[in-house]
Amino acid sequence: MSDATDTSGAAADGFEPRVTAFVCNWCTYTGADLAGTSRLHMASNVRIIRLPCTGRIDPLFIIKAFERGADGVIVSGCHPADCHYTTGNYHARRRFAVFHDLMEFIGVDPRRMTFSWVSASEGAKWRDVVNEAVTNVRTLGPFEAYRALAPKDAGVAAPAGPSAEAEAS
Amino acid sequence: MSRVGVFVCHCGENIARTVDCEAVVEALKDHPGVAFAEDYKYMCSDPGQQLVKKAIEENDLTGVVVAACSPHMHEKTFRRACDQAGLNQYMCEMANVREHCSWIHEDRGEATAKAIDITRTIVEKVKHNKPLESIRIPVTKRALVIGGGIAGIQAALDIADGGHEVVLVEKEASIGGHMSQLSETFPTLDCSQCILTPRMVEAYQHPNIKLHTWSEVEKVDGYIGNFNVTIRKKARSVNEDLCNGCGDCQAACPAKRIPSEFEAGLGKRTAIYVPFPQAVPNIPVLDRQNCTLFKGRRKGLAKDVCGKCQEVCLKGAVDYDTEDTFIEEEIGAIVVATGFQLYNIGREQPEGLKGYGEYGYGEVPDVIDGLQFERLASASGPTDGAILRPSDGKEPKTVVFVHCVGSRDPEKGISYCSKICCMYNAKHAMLYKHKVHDGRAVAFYMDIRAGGKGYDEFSRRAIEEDGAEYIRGRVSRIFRDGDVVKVWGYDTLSGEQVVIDADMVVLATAMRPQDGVRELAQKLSVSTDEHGFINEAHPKLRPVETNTAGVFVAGACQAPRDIPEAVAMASATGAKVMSLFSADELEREPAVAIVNENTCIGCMNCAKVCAYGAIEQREICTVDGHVCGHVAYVNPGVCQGCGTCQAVCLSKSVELQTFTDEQIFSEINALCYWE
Amino acid sequence: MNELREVARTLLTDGTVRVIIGWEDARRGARPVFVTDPAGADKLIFDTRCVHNLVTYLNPRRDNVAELGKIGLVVKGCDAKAVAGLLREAQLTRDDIVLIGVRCGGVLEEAELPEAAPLSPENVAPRCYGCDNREPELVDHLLGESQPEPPRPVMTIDERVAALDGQALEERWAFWTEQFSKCVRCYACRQVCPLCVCERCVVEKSRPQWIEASPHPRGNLSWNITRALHLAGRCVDCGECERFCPVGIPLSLVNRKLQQIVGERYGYTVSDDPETPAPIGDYRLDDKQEFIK
Amino acid sequence: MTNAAPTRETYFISDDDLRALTAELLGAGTEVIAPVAVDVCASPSAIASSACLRPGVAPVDIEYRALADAAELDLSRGLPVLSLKQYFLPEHEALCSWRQHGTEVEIEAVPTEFAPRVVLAAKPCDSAALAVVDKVMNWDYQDELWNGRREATTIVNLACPVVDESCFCTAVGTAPDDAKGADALLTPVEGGYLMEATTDKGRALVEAHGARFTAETGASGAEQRGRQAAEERAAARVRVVANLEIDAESVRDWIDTHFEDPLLAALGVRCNGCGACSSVCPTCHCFDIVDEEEGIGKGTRRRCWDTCQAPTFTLHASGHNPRDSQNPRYRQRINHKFSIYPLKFGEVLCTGCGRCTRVCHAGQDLVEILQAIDIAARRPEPVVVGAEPAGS
Repeated sequence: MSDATDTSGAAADGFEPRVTAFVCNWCTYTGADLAGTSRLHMASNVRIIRLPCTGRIDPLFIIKAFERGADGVIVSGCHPADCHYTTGNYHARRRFAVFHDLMEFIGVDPRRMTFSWVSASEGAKWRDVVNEAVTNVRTLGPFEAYRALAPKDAGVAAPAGPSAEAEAS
Repeated sequence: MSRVGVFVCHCGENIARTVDCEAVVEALKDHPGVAFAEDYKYMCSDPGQQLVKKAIEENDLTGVVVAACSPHMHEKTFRRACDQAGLNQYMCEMANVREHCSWIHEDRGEATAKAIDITRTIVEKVKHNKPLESIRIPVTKRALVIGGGIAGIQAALDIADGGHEVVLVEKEASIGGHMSQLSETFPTLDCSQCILTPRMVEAYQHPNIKLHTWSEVEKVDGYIGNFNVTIRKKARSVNEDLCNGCGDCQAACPAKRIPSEFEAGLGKRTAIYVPFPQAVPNIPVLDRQNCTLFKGRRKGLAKDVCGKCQEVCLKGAVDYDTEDTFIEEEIGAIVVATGFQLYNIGREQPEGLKGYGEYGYGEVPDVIDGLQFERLASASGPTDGAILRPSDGKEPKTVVFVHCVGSRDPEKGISYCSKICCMYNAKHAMLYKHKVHDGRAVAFYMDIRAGGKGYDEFSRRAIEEDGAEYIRGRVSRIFRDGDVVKVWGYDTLSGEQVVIDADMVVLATAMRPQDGVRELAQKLSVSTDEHGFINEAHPKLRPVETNTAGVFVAGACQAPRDIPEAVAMASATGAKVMSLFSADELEREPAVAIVNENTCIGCMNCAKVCAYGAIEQREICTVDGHVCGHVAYVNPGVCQGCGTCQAVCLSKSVELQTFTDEQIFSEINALCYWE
Repeated sequence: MNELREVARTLLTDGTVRVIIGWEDARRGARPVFVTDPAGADKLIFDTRCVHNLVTYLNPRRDNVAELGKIGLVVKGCDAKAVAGLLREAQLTRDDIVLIGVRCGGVLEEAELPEAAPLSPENVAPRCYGCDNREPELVDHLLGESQPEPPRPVMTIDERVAALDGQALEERWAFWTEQFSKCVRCYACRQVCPLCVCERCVVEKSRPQWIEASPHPRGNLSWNITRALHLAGRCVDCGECERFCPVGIPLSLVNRKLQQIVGERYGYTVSDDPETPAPIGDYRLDDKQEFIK
Repeated sequence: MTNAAPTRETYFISDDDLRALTAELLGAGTEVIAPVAVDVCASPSAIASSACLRPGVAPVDIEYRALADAAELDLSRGLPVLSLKQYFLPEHEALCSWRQHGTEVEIEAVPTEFAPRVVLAAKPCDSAALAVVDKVMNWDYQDELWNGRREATTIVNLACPVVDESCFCTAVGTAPDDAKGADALLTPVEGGYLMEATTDKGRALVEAHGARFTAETGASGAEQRGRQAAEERAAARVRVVANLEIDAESVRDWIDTHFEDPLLAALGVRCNGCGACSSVCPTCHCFDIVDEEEGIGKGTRRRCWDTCQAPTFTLHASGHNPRDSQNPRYRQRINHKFSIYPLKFGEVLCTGCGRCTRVCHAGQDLVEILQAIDIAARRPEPVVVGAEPAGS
């Protein structure tokens, strides 16, 4: 009953950015829910990982996302003074300020990392954050520089790039 | 090996319109660890839930992923279904393919691909979920109410009536709070004392209420259901058990010129005093600051220079040598109802506030604030209810009421609306007109905020029936000019300058939290906003809870409140406390952090970021009981599950049970784009 | 030097401490020495070769040092900051140790020399330039004469960081990935760091394995970023990680960058006052957030 | 792979011919590994090093590298920072990869055959180390990856031109002009090198490039060159012997019987446990095996260098750690190298390259430690009352 030919996924020739988003449960995740209930259409390149609070988000998550081939990441949570857990976002803000600056020093384009405050009532802002992040990463192109760091073991097939990605085999 | 069941919901057409649900099922069928995958029209419907339950039983599933709507919508539904089918409810998670996918994308291919990714991500998470059990915490069924104003009294009465013990702490000598100072209350104009006093007495006499006046909360340890509270009973110099409230000591006291706090400075009191005749308890306190005997002792005089009150007390209740004592109470829940104070707009201000020097308050005697007017209008007040101005005791013929003094004026440090002033100004204008028929009541207002049952009608009555003159505009300056108080204002409707020669000016000054609330909040681990009001846990859905479990908030310490709101909040906290006390044990979600004592080095960085004070240092011992170090310990009764501790732990020695590193790692891994 | 030996001898003789950890002169230059016998106090030296940050021996996990008994530790100003770091994180109580401070006017960058050399812009350890703790306050004894400011090196670390900052992102990426790809994951940097005190380092956690353990460029980048982040606001700039790195990764550039970040954003400079809270784990309502949308 | 002295054949090869030979090998697609002087000040790394800012000789790092060009070959330098070990036991290498389909797991092995390659100007202590490690790699388990690389590689040593105060190869049974573990030895002489082929692989190399070599028969020039080479090699030996002279056998036995001796038990107090000594050691061969996931249900099993100096090396799953402080860990290093390995395999697990001493910034000095043990081993055992009087 469904149109199976329709599931070819992203455009075969063009680059489709892959963006992993780490969001807090109470503000941004709920804001993204609101974007859904408001039927706000947005780029489909973002995959959300839900966490209780931005305070829970470790820079290692972002590094791992890049290692796994993400072209960009989003970290989003409650606005200052709005944190469900009072101060988690303040701690996250310091942690990610330092991380952001360090990554820039290492040579990672900061436009690959979007940090935002999106409240539960800001469905439209979430859409804008998503679209902007995807546009930024699209401009920058695939994060080949990071993928080039992958181990090249003799005899073990090097992992294929994202172009070989296939959904639902 | 995991055996995960994947249940893809069409949500009618809501998901199926853009997501090829069958393709999602197909893609997930061969996913490592998936033992069952099926789609259905409405998974949340009864037959849908039956499908889940049946699949759990028939396929021996170890985990369930429902690819449907947001977890905020139906997580509980499906967790309950799993529980009923014998699968631990925490082995069930939602993959949000509706709000986060089908509703926000148009392209069927893109949406389907994304739905597959989302579902895989959650499958990977569930593979690392662990069966969890609710946390059970014993509950001491005894409440502490801090503040004996109308909110505190109401909360205490509600809880006490429910059959639980209440410890009510009031820092003043009597309960009653600001409401006891009011003359009449809007919008009904009934006498404040008349409706309050019975409540005060009821609270005092209630077998379940233990009242500590002239007392403050010194220290709070513990957590929900298990607080240990130390109360400082300030030295009263009067034995509460012996005193019979005869009042002889007051009559004998030679220091009679002390401005009365209760009369807002318009009346006088003695050094040993009961704040007002209806005080509860009717037991005086000795104000050592102003007492002749103590003044003498402070000067180091060898012999006491007074002692009259002790001499006249037939019960021998006066004791000059009492000291502050401390009482410890085991408490299960705490209600904070510390109320408000008025913005004292004089020239000297705490940090962040600027005052209104241009209004002459504190310098021109006939410029008074709202509470002072209440005392003038009160039948039991210093003028026995006659409106007489403070400077010369004459009846003022023109009274100017100024709205929003301090409120809604971020320049002066307070941005919020104090909410009650529009109403009490209307009331004051009315009361004045009722008593001085030929008088002129002029009110300067920004706009009239009269939301509330009968409120707008009330303020209209002040204008339409009682002839109060309302001028829309601000007052720029108030100063004394001979016998009159000059008021310079501006009428924004006519665009003209207005100068009024008033006999008296009443300023509706802003409501501010009580001094010391920040310190109290710190003791309770609750947060305050920039103004010092106590933060509620959620502005809409949890308005009387705080971010510390077991601590509730009622009345004007949370935000400006009028009496019915304060009482409603108080009763709400009563209900919250009652529900907490309804079982012997408190059941909590196991979304708490746990420390790995093998790798924790006790640096306590986690404790520094915990907003709830849930983490403490604990000694660890070798097998033979020798202390060999210390580690962090997370109190599951206090932990709220934010996971901030985990992110700061350098060695990853603390782990939030419902969002473990393995779960998140697997989710990131599931989004591996190499394939 | 006599003063140092005298103090050490007294502390050992009167039983205040059981061991003095200081520096001695050996075949290949100055190195750490553990003196337990008052007579051995004469081995102690202090000169521009005494680079080794001995605070690393205070790590509570160093059982073989702990079992020697109460420690008297000779510390330079930068080392004293590391002691403060341990105190701040409850890894030590002040009464556990006696700190013998030595006034230091800088040390050599390449210190493994048979004899001490006077400092010059060519040989001074660049991190010494601008030292703000030549008179450490945390110590119990402060020995030696007041020292002049260390000479300005040919190129300061800040200038090197600035030079990198001035490069394009791609150039920096090329620079750092080249540097990090040299890493053999011996973890010498971690082992000598006085503040890397974890019982189990995050890199050794395998469930899940956030940081790939084998030394390929991807795992190396992850490890080096994490090491740096874990020291953000904690690093005392003693330079030991870089000195011990067998493959010469310029870790002090990363460390200094992080100091600049916490300095510029939060006005934080690491000091030997254990009461000052570390910047990570603390916050202000008005912290800069220009990078957040 | 052993020294076959009687069959040594000696050839002369000029400087130019050695470079031409290198070029021929490279031209034929053979990998050539040799010491290369890397200009550490070359952009973009210059910023990292103070040394690059100082006037004077530009600092270099010596590394064994696969040559891109014959001109890179540098035969004038001392010991490379890392030993030759990395070309036989890489810092990390894949052992297999796996992939999960549903409930099935598919394993993909790695090849154990390697293309022929040549190491030129290997340090004698580095090639000797390979011969020592060969023993454990072919003990109860034949390590195919190690053996495959060993077989595919022809190693040509260069007699040491540079000896410093940390070298002590002669104390552990090798020498600065040894060809142990190698297939040929070069000794620098006027205008070029004397090349002695010591194995079939070495001879095959000479044969394959016969035009570049002249056989050293009785000609007068050859005699002089032979004398020059012998003198140079003898002088190097003398300098190494001056650093350390011990009796390896008595050291071995003393360690074996004095496990709890305070000298051994307190060796690690200064040690920071950084393990850099293991990384640079040509004979340290311990590795860890890790499974690194690349995504869901697939990944690679790798082995990577490990060190007995790390606390986790002996950490049991139970949480118990038999070597729970740096003292026993450092003792293990000494014990394994100078007693356990020689008792089991008849050879000291050390070739005296001195890298561990040079790399240690905490001042752990193996020369000093071995000297102390040697002295202890020579010292007569204390007389125990009631026991047989010693040496009567």
